[in-house]
Amino acid sequence: MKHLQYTDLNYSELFDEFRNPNSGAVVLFSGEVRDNNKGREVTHLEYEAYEPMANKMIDEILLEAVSRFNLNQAVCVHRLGRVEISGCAVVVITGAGHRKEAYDANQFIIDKVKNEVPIWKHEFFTDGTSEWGQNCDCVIGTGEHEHDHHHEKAE
Amino acid sequence: MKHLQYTDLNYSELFDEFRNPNSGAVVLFSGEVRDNNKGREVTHLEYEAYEPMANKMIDEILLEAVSRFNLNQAVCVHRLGRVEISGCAVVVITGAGHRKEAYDANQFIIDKVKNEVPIWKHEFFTDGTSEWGQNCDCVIGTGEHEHDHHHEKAE
Amino acid sequence: MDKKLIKIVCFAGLRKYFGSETSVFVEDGASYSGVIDALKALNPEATEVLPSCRIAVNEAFVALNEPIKNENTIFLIPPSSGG
Amino acid sequence: MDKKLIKIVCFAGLRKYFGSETSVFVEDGASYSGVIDALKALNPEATEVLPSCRIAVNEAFVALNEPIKNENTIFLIPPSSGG
Repeated sequence: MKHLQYTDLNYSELFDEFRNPNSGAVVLFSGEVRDNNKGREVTHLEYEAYEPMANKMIDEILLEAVSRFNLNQAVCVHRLGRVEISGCAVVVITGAGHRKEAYDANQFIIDKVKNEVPIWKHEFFTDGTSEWGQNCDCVIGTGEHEHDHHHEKAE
Repeated sequence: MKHLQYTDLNYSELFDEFRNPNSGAVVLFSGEVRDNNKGREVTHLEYEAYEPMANKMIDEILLEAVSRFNLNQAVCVHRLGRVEISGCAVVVITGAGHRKEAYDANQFIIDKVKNEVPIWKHEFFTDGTSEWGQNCDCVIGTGEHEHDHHHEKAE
Repeated sequence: MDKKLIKIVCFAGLRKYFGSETSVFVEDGASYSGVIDALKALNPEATEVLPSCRIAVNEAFVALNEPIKNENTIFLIPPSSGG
Repeated sequence: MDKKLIKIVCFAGLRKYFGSETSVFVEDGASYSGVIDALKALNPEATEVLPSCRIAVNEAFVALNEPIKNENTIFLIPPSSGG
């Protein structure tokens, strides 16, 4: 699928496709796997998605960003499967006439992708345990929190 | 010089040097040459710098950004000499544990480099004329303007 | 009242409670939150995590107070943790 | 009063007024803004652009009201337009 892939992300290829004589500013974000999370040593991650829906949602987020920030181009690709330490989990590239739009749109896209799109991170630790990740520490329990995104509650 | 080069910028090399297992977020900004500026068609640009001073100032800006935004790494390379349409004029890469710092630091660096560092853009137009660029439309004349940066005035 | 069988596809951390998919009976005319209630009854250990889950049907989220339409399969979506 | 000769290195758009470098005499004890005044006298067409220029000495900007120290060469820095 266009926005999801099981193989390594290749920055320079993505960047080269991106050339556009109207874009004065191109911003690339790469979310990479850290060797630790909340004090625990991480060996690697595995990503899972509800693939057709995730792909469709990323498509819609990109379209929204293009029109809202007047972008020339927007790309987002998320890794699935196993990703090693320092490996790239997600790439967002935005191109606009001026840099403010390119930065703002880039952040808008990654925030939405992380908060809304059905993709899940499985973290594996050096002690042999593993855990399904949460981007938002507050979602377990009442569901009340300070973020500007919204989780629909089941009750 | 470390932060100035007369040859094409190679993103993937810069990115590869950048791998750091503590960086969860890497942001790359690329300032690219547009084929038009204020309604005039541009054929190419040429950049000139007061090289030793520009190199030293970029070094200082990067150090300031690293400490202010708690970065793991920061890189900035500016092209000198002739740059074609869609060519890359400047690259800034920032790596941090979390994405907000990486984005904020990246914008901090490019804003300072554009506003403060002695580098000048010579724009060449399709009608055969050329012009020395200004990032700030307001500096000619009274020097009074709305920006948060400051040009010391000569009188 | 008549009941119907709904298949629920589960992802990520939810599989530890329900496997990759499970089925529950809900009453005709029930809303999607009826599915959540049935899942809590099926495995009370999931009571803590279910409130943070969303339900998707035909690759789109649905409001939990909406009545279930004629679909037989729904997707239970735990909080996103991509990126 | 004694005068001294100061060499000024010019960049970018300033070269059209002064070439790559020029020299002016300033009075002993003059501040850097004395150099700017001498340059205006040298080429009045530059009067518009000089107020937006800064002066650098030893690769650092100096305040224009500071007295010129013992340097013989200063760098006249037009507004940045990199990026």
